Amino acid sequence: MFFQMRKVRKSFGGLVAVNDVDLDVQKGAIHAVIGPNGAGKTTLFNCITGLRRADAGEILFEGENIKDLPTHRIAARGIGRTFQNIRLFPYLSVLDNVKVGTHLLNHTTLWDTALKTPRFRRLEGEVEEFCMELLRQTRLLEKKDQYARNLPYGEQRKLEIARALASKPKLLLLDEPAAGMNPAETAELDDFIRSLKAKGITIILIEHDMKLVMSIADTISVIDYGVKIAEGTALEIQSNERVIEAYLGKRRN
Amino acid sequence: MSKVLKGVLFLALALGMVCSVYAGGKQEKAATDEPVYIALTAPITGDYAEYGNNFKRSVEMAIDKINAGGGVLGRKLAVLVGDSKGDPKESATLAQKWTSDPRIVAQIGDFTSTCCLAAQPIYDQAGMVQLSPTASHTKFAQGSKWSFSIVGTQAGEQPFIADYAYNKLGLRKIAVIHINNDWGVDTARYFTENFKKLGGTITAIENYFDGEKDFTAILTKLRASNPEALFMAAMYNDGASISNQRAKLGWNLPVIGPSSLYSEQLLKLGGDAVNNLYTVVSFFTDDPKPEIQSYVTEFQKRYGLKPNFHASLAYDAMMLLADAMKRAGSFDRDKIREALQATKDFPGLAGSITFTEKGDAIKQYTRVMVKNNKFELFDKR
Amino acid sequence: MFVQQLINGITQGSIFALLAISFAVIYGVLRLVNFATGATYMMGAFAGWLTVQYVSRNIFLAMLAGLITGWCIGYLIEKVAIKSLRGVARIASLICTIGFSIFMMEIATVIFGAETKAMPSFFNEKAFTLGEVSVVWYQLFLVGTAVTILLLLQVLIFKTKAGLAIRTVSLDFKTAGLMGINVDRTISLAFSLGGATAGIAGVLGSVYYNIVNPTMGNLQGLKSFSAAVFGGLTSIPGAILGGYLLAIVENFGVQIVSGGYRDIIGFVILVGFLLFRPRGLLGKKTSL
Amino acid sequence: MKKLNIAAVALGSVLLISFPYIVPNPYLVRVAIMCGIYMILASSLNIVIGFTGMFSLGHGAFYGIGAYTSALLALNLQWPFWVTFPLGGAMAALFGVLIGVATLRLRQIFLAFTTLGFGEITRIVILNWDSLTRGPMGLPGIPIPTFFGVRFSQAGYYYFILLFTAVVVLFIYRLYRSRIGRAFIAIREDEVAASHMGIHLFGFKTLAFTLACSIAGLVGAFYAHFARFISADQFGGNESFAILTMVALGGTGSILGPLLGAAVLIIFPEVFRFLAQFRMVIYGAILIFVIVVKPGGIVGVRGVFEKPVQAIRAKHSHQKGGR
Repeated sequence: MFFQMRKVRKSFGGLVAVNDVDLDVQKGAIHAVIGPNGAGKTTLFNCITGLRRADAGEILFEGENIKDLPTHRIAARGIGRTFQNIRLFPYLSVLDNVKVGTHLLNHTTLWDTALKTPRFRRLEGEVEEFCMELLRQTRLLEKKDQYARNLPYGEQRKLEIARALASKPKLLLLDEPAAGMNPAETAELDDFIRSLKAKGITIILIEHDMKLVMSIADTISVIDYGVKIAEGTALEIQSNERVIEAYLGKRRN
Repeated sequence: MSKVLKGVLFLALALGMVCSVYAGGKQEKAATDEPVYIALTAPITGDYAEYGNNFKRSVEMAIDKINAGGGVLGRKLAVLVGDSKGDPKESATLAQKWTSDPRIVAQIGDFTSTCCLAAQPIYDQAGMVQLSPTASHTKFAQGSKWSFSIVGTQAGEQPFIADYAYNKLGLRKIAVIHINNDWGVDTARYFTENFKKLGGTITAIENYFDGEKDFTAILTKLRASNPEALFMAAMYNDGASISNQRAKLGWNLPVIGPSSLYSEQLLKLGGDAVNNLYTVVSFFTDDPKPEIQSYVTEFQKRYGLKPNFHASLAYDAMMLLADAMKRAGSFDRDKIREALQATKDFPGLAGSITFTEKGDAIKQYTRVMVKNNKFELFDKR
Repeated sequence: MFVQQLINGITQGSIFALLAISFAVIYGVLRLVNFATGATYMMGAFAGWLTVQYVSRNIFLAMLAGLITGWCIGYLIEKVAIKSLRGVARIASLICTIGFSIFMMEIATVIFGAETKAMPSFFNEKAFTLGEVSVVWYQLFLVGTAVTILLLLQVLIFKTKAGLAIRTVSLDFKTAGLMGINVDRTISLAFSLGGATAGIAGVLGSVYYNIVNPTMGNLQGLKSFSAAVFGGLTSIPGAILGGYLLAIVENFGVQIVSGGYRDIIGFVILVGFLLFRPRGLLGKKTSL
Repeated sequence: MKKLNIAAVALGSVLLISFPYIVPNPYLVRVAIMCGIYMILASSLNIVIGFTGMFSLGHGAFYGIGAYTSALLALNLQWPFWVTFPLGGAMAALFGVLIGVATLRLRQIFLAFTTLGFGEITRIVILNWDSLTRGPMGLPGIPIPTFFGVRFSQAGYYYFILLFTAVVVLFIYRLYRSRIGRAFIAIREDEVAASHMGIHLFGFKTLAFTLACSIAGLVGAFYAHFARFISADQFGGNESFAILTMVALGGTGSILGPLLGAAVLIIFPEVFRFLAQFRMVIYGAILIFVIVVKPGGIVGVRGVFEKPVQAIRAKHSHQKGGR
């Protein structure tokens, strides 16, 4: 298995945000995680990337437990992510934001930098080219010199994905990529995510836009109150009673 | 506009500013009606402003007096004052400024030995007299043939004080408190050495840093060593504070200290607490000599306060310089140095001045004591 | 002798404690270190001195003058510099407080001259001795007054509406604003309070040491800042404890080691606490 | 535009190189040298404050450590300047690493306080360690560096510091546009996002801090041999605050800012010497005025300054929970 979570648990004080969740993601798949607000989806992501340390369980990536690794080491293994509330580097240009994303691919040393060695030029040139290409793909090329904070919301989301892609991740975690996008943009996003899949990137997706989820997800996991209540294909989920309950709130008092 | 362009513009602006400084001090026209300039480097602001301002007052007064008497060699004198803030870097920068100004023939200052030492290489290289009224650091005057100090080193003063303590006051056991700077360390060291040589005992030594206001802890500790007297290597302000706090601790004993304690400020700040304090002076405001009385009256009239030891030294420095110029018969920097070096028994307010080969002054001292909140001659009793 | 050092420490600590509170109140609401605190202390002392010199030789009047001066300076710093810099990174505000510190110190030199002034004593300076220990009346007065002020401040912070506002803002000022607390006024109040405490401390300190001069606040401010960190920077009881403990430890340090290392003690405590217990003695995460 | 730039750079270089000959005034050359020294100090501190978004209030201490290291080696062991100069930087870097490793894991404001304390401790240790540092007596008579047997003239010092400044500025410029510099800025902008890009926060913070310290140490070593007399009070808290002020006044996070700040704060007091005792009053007032009117500094990158206090605070509490 490419990516697995085994009985992962995370609680804050008395509140159990993630309760013994198991998750299996196939290589090259698009796996969506859905659930009502506050269900613990983002906490799940935070546990994967090491932003929060899971209290118990195992997180296996390519067969190795990454649960206790620090964030930057997890990123180095090939896991990229975007954030629900967009965390760009606001006072870096669009291009530089993406360049920061290539941090792990670029191995220039302090000496290379200080002396501007041929190696430095070559590597920086490659980075530049690669980032320009990414911006071209995400249609942000004309805005490459603007501060990231000056982009409209939708483009900021796209930029964040571009930045995550810049590290050439094997696994990409997208936290509500369609939030705040209009239908046309969402459709564009749909195509874009498919193209990523075509390149062989495995994707875990948190999303509230059900149309998008149903359209692209190979597998869907549903989380409620930190517990995984269902898993299956789009069709299976749509007909799952517990899911409907959770969303329509029948079960709630 | 690109960043680079901005950078160059800024550079041009900076250079322009620098040049304007240059232009500001450069209306050189060595006509004979132009005064001869003396530079004064002193801390006009900052921690030592009090001493620097006294320098300034005295030097200005001395220059007015010289000019009223027709100046030197037919030319009037004028002073250019530079504020060093007590910062060695500023002192050095000023040294560079003075030495590169052809109108200036000699420099008086700075106040602290540290500042003087920082500026020394520059005067040395440029060849200009660096006459410090107060620098007593043993390495200062001997560091360059251009450097002179008229305060006298602690190596000269402390044997006298040790003798005062041991033979005149009959003290055998003394505790030492000193400020932890170059001057304080030197003072305490020379006193301790000389006092021990005479057969006395130093019961304890403690130091404090500049800026410290609370001495109770140190005093309590010193008190436990049961001394007969306290030696206090401090400037008069700290001296008053130490005395006040000593009195608050109910610790009454004779106090002895170097000439820097001699100031009306000590009496004003210390009140009753500074009675029974013994020190030596080479300048004494109650000295009946007419030149001293006229200086004291004039100073008081002009600035509303009594001059202290430091002020008198600055006055002496200026008078000595004028005298050296007269003897040199020239305003040539080199000639002034030679004349200064040859100074013998110059009658200063703070005693007569004779320079050693190294450029230190040999001083004579008078014993004084504080009684009823007044300085009195010790030997008159 | 140790008892004597303890008494010395407690007296000195009273001044540290007042200044440490001044740091803590301001740091509490704005997470800003007010580097003008030492200069405010000095200005308070000068106000006291002027009162004694030209109005009346009354220590309470002098303290009132110190309080008002400190209050106004705190208010002014907040109005001129801090308010317009809110929402901007703290380094700007920090530099501004440094600017104020330089400005006040130098303006005092220009106005009053650099000469150290004598502050008269108000009480009989004769020490009375109990066994090995000597105390003067003023020490008792100083400690008593400091403790009274500290208690009053505690009451103000914990029992009044304004105090509640300060505590709420110190927790989170966005939320405090949403809850209808006038954040601007509260921050302004904190600055004024901090200034006033420093101003009074200036008068009390200058009477104890009998001197007033433009540079008297520099070292005092820096050390009190260590005391405040010692106590946790955001906690008023912590600041008080920090002030007293620092002074006592310093005095014992002189007794045991040497006067030359005295100042190092405060800073070693500062660094040590930051490394091993950054919350200080009593500091909680974000409350006063 | 490009041509204009090259022309401008050429013009600037010519101006700077010929400076000691256009204005053959030792005083002005000295002011220029002091400008150079503080430009480097401010630029190095800017790596910490402006690029990486950390606070340091003890930069003067590292400057002093470099100065004392170089001076003591030259005085006691008669080592040549060209050996002691890098060693001054190395010693400062060593202390930088130690302080950095100890503090950088804590909230950033603690770095500020720790460095403040460290600065004072350094000063007091220098003052008390008589046997090594000659304590308060300072170190006079530090030898003049030689260049192929020829002793530095004032112009020699000038060209050395000019070259040094140019190298440092060029280095920082390249750093700014490299992976490492981008990592620094990313940390300043958003630590959480930065760590998700694979940036080792602690490592890069330590690197930034150490770099800054080592550069300060190098300047210190130069200063010792230039001033030829050093004492502890030249490297105390006031010095740290002065450097900090230069960075903040000129503009944090920009390359030009610290250069400008240093030049203004060194030249200003010289130009306004005629104000006598009002000089420092006005200095204080102008400092307040500039910061209030232009909080980002004269040419600062606004980003460093526009982060609302609230956001910074939220970030801290967040991090704390995250650890």
